[in-house]
Amino acid sequence: MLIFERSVPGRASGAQLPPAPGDAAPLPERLRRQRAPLLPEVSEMDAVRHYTRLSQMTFSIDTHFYPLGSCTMKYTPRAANAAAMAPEFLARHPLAHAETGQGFLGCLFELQEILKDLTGMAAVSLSPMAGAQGEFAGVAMIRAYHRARGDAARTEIIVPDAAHGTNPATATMSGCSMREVRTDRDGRIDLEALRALVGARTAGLMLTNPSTLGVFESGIKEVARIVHDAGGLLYYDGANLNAIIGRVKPRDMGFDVVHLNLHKTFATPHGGGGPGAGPVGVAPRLAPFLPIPLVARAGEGYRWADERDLPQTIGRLSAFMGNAGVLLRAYAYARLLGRSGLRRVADYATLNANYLMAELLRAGLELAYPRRRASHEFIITLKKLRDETGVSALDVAKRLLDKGVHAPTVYFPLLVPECLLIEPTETESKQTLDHFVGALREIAAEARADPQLVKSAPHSTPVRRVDEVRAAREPDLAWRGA
Amino acid sequence: MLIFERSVPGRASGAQLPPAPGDAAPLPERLRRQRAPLLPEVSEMDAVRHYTRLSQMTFSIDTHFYPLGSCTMKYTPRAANAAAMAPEFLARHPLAHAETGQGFLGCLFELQEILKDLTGMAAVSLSPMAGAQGEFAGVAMIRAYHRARGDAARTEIIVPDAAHGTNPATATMSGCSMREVRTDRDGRIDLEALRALVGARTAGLMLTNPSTLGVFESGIKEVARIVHDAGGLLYYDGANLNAIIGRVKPRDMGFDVVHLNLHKTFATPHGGGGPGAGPVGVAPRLAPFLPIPLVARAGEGYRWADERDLPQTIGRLSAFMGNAGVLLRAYAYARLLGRSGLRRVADYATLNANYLMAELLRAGLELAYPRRRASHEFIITLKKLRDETGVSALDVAKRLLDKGVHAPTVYFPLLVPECLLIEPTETESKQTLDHFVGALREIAAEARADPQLVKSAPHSTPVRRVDEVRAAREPDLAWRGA
Amino acid sequence: MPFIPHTDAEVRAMLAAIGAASIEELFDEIPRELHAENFAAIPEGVPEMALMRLMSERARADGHYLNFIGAGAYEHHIPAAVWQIATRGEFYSAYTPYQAEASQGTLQVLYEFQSMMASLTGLEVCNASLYDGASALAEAVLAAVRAQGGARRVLVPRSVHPFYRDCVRAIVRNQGVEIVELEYSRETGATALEALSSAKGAIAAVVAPQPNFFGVLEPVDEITDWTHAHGALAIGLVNPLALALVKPPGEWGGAGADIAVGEGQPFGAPLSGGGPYFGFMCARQALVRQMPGRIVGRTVDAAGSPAFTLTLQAREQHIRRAKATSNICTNQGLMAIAATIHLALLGPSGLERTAACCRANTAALARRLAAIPGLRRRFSGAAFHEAVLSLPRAVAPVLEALGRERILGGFDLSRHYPELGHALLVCATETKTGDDIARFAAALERLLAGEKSC
Amino acid sequence: MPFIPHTDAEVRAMLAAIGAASIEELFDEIPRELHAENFAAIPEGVPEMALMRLMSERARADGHYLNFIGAGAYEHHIPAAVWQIATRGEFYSAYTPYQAEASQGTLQVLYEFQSMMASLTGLEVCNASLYDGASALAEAVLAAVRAQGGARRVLVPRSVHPFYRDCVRAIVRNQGVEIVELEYSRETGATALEALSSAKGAIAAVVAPQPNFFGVLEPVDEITDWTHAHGALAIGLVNPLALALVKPPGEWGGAGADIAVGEGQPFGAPLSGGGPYFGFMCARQALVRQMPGRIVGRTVDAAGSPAFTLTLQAREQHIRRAKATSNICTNQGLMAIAATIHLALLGPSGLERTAACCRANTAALARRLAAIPGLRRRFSGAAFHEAVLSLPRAVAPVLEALGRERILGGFDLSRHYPELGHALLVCATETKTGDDIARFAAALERLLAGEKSC
Ligand SMILES: Cc1ncc(COP(=O)(O)O)c(C=O)c1O
Ligand SMILES: Cc1ncc(COP(=O)(O)O)c(C=O)c1O
Repeated sequence: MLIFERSVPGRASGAQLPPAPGDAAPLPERLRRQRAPLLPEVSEMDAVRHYTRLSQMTFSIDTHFYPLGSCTMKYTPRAANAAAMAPEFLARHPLAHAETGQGFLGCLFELQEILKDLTGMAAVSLSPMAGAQGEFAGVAMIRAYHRARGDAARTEIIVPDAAHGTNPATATMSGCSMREVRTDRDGRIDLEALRALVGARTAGLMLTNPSTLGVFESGIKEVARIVHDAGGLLYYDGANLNAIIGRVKPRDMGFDVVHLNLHKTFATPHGGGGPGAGPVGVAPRLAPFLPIPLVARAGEGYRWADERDLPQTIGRLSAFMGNAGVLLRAYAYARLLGRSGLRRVADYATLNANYLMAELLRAGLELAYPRRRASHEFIITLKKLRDETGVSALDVAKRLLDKGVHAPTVYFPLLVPECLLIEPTETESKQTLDHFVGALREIAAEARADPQLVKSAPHSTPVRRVDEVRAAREPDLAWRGA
Repeated sequence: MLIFERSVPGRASGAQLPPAPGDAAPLPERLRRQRAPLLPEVSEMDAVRHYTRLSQMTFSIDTHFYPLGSCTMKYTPRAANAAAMAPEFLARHPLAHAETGQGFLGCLFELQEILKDLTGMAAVSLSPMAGAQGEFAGVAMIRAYHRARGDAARTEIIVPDAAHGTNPATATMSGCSMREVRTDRDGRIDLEALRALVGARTAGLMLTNPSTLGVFESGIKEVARIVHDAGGLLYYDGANLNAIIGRVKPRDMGFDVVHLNLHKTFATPHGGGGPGAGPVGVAPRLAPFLPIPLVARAGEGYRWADERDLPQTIGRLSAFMGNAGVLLRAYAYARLLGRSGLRRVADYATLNANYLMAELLRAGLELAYPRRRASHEFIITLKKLRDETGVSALDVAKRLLDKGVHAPTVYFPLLVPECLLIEPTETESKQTLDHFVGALREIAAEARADPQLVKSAPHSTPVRRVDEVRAAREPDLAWRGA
Repeated sequence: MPFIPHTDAEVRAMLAAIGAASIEELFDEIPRELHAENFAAIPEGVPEMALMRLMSERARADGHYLNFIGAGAYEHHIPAAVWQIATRGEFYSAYTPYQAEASQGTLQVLYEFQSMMASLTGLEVCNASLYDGASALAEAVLAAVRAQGGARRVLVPRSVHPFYRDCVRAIVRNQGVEIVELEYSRETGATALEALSSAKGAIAAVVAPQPNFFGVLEPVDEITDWTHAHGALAIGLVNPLALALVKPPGEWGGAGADIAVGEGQPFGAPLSGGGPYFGFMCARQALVRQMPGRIVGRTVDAAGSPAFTLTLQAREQHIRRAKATSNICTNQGLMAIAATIHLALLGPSGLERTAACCRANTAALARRLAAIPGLRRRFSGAAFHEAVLSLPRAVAPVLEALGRERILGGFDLSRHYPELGHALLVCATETKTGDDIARFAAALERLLAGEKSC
Repeated sequence: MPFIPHTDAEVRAMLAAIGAASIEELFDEIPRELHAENFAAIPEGVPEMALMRLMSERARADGHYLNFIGAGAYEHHIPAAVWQIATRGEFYSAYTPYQAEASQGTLQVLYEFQSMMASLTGLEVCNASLYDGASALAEAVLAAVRAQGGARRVLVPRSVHPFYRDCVRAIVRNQGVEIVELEYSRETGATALEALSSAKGAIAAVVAPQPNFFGVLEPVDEITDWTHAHGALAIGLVNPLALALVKPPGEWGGAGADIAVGEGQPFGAPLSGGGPYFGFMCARQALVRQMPGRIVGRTVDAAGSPAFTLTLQAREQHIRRAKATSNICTNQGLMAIAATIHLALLGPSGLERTAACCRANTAALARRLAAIPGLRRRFSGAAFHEAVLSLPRAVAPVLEALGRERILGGFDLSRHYPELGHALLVCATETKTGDDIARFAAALERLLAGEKSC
């Protein structure tokens, strides 16, 4: 039932009404709203009950194992939320002068320093509001760099075939064209193909490492050499940093610019789709182009730095300071874990992925890259199962919901048929991983014994399989009244 | 699955460990604990997931209609919780000197004043921690009063047959004996019987009004006269104040002492069983006996008052200040509603109960007191249904759970067979009440068509009907290891 | 080990299952020379207890101020229920609802969000949030340019928030979109209609802010009609709270604006130093395939019951890749959830009352400040809830002095609008009382009278 | 109307269904003269916005203090997860779990609570909470007297918290139970074993605090054995946190204490001005039918699956009425839920480390303070996490002066233990750092040295 269907004309949450307004000149008739918006008229309890019950209809890290590959669904410390929701932080106006916010600015400054060290970069800007905006900032800086050197022809961005969709989309957003480079059967970039692609139009290459194929690009130094030699720059998509955090610095691999997904690696909440934060770090030659604002030292304290400090900046990507509250949560997380704790993230994320991979292999599932180590994630392909039983990766994903597990990422990367991209993360226990292996084993058996059971899954969720085709064919995107 | 069953030796929530302790002299061997307690060893995420999921297995006001008679399950404003959980309030040590807590004390003092006005009493003590402790305080004051007058023989407490169990239990706790007085078929105290009971041993009479039969004792002034004339005092059990708050002052009915259930009338949370708060208010002659501490004025500010101010006090009922945080929530509630809002509580609680009673009658259910108005609650009896179908009040209660409604109070008061005591409260909407009527109508039909369906209910809860007999016969009260 | 559940015994068992001797060995495909050891700039970890103390000390250092700054971020009452529910683990710690059956809660709330915003703006469709108001405006500009297919010139009034204009430029620049700024009337503070007519060449879109950065209400009917007459798309940039009182974009001019975007912060997002807030974008049905970002649709499940799912994903980067409408992936879902709860708690009457209070309080504040000798109100146009005042001397030192009295006295316009001289932008939302306004005015009057040198 | 959903139309429809002309009419069975109109002392209602401002201003007025008071209520780190989960609506706004099937969540948590507390105290059964530690001690005294059937005299050491003794007296007095106090050794601070032997007549029970109010560890083995030798029941009064380090009541002496009670506040309850906290009571199996309050049991459902329910209700007031073990009904359920989450998050290692930190920090504090000229440590006994110091002058003015420096310097013992002279009880839990201790000591030293007159 929609909140609108609970609405009764004239009902209201009385305690939320402000006092009667004082005098103001009436609005000119032609500017005035004539019909009230269709907002629900409910009591406070109606609203609380409605949204509390809806929340219960949602899988989440706090309730379920959620091995969604590439998304790093790990435990989101409750303390980080509490710390960021201190009343004084919440009350801080973004345009209040810096003297009134030294506590807040101090946290952001220290976060910049921590991210610099983790990535090996010379400077960091915290302002991008998610990974994709970090990517945009990175490519925009690359273009600004080439342009500043008078090299305006460099407008091609190379991405591997396995790249996340945001990479090619970012190339376009930045006014570049996208060239795709193949990966080989072990998930490595085909160096010959790369050599053939680079040239005077090459602005740069975007790469995650470990890649979205769940393997480490061990030829990364050679990749970097090829791109650099051709005059291009290297962009590191930090969505997979969880695999190597505290162990490998992207700068050391030859990258010139990096974004981090704090809502992945730094466990800030995903919130059902956001907010995130996608800070960018850069090598010295890109530092003049960083997006503003930055936090700078000022004597004992801190101040904002803007275009007056960085006249070559690519500019502002948000009205104020990106997702500042998310940054506070990431800072809290970094302080809780510290240097050794951050390194442990990579250790145990990798251990969990390799263990799960080994056990699934043992359980008879097929790996996409059987000759490789898993990074923090890995891919299984259900092509054989589909061919034999008609049960697809999607069916298996839906059936997993019945077993109390959120499904892994399905059908991504696009080049592996019927794939599940599985990322357990470091915060899950062996018991949970073993349960997952058991669930997949059961589903495989069900697919053979009673494929219809799996194909009609899920059976125990608040709704049965959702008709997505109808959703797209007859879009119903907003309620318009009964 | 119990949290203990998720435990793995050596696992821990690392962020919760304090730093390594400094030096202290080792504890003498004979005082030292030898075996670690059986506490679960889990990760922070394990614990968060376990308790989050358990919470989802609980009906509550925030998720369900909860018409539990005598319990006043109404909406618990979220703002009251937020206000009471201000960090400075939470950090306040109860023994810090009063100068450091004027904000806290100010709230308590004003709450005392509000409760005085609502009850018509001369003085209020906030310290009792629930209704039953308020009752104890009240009866202890009555005894202290008689004793102070040299009248030690008064050790009998009269309660109506319909009284809540805490009333007779309180009489015993206070070293009194209990005498029961009958009610007539319209739920009124039998005045003849009362006259016969009172005498030189009468310490007092305990009464809720409206009573737990859901009707107002309209002869209350006569009741008071009989008891007072016999030298006894009148105790008002405020559990049902929701019915008359802001409309009738217990003092005006002739009561000498009253307790309020702030966790009922003032919407502080029930918390799955508590904490509550049971402040007591008294007529002038009982004021010297109030339990301590009280909050007193001191110049512009406030201070604690204790036995140095009230040498005749019955004493302390808790180590510090009762359930101080609950009192803050009640204060917040009182300020949100204010004078008119509190009166509206009675209006709409009464409207809802009478509407529901009328509709249930229309739906064919049988009222226990058909000739009376409902107060904020009323009783239906399912005796006929049970006789006809074998379906009991308990079965109906369980079946209601399947319809998404918490069951009303069953089998209380004890004198009405197969009864449901139904209290909708003022915060529920007409739609919810209509849904409830529909649900009971459906269940009555089911009882006739398919009694087994109702007798084996509930069917949709996390567990099926719980074996309470086995629980009591083979008590398993603590986990002792696998 | 914070947040890591593994015991030594388990690690050994897991390594044995893998067939590796150590965790170190699992990294053996990474070239040796890439293994870094020095992370000296990162402090060692602290227990939660120490972290909470550190953070609350930092928070307290930032004190409590009486705030009269608006300028794109507004201090509003947020019902306590909003964040108590929005931070429930199920909402807080879920990912984007890719598996519809496992995320009906989030999906339904977002559908309700889209419905509320569509109705508020008077448009037909809405997405499930963008990053913030400024970047949403940039996305609207790009969507309009794409929809138009030819012209790449977009007119943006200078009365739009200066940081929004910066942000739009930063985002659209690389795609060859040209932003042309339109002057405002120095008298009314609204966009000068003459400025429109002087714009040259083919135009893809025109942005109309309502209210504008100065709080002034723009002649949106005229701008919209002019825009359509010139074959361009009209983009409304709105404070969504103002829409409780002012005509929604869907009704501007003869045909209505084509797109409406804005900053959602006034609906349930705490100021929080600048974010997270959320942007929204609503549009006419015909433009839905140009919409960036997630969209939730209502459909049915296999049993025919109503159900919700992400839809029209062929617009998005994970399907369309280089041809997507935007690169946005993660958006501001939780903020949209909070906004939905916020709006349900306020309802139409609460929203209207809140907006009216903001207008009245700012009017009272402006009246009171304009009564201070040397101060005057700058613009004559009808306003929503900001006001520009001319001061007799430089604004920045005055704001600093007020800050020392724990008052945030407004936003200094002199850097972005030097032509206005010593101009101050102030705002008093429904959170401000008559006493608050009196305190501010008294402090300002004292400062200006007393310390001639400041 | 705050929290009332009714519209005028609905009220009319409902009255029509009832057959009443007005709401007023529904009160027609209440005699006219009882209708009150004057509630002048109650202010009119305020919106949530105003309430929150008022309350947060009051809270801020109570400031932030560096706290060294223990004396029965202890400042401990509480993991953020505890109250974020405990205040979830399902736990926060449920009633006592009367309908087991609808309350499995609450019931299971309480069963886990009982299990944890039983194991900590080394006893077999535990109830689902009592009001607080002091009233729990009173209930234990009553339970013991009932179980004994004859004697009504109970020995309580003077080293028990004075407010606990007050509370016990207030509660048991009317039932004719006699409390006899036992002196403590002026040297060690522990109960003098000689005091026991001088007790006259038949004794129902003896209370042994561990640690006692002075933080000193008592000779609990000897007290327990003496008690049993005299046919009485031994009641342990324990700080449950101390049980991470010290021998649990179930193992005291040859046979173990019979009952253990205490204040649960150190497990997840914020100081909060004195409550809500919770009392707990554990006992030997044989005493379970004397137990007051709710008890949760594990059983099965109709399908044979594990399930939980309130049990042994024949002890309780709603069944047994005047013959119940106590009148307690509402208890402190939510605090027990929070304690369970707290204990699960700390685990055995966290709990032990916390207890050890408290001991070490208090030891360090006592050492540091005793180094101030004129101060000395009062007792020689082994201690948990409080210490008594003798001051060279009256304590109260010193505490007030420290308060002005935002330090809460401890609890003044002079009123309750005049024989100790100017004695101060201090406590430094795991929340205190070396710097905190140094700051306190420096302030105290300065005060005592400087202002001779204070
Ligand atoms: C590999 C990769 N790159 C980029 C992104 C985009 O990040 P965001 O969703 O924060 O914009 C993602 C997120 O799913 C990702 O997995
Ligand atoms: C009529 C009545 N009196 C007394 C009480 C006891 O109140 P409490 O549970 O707060 O001790 C109750 C509670 O259920 C009640 O309904």
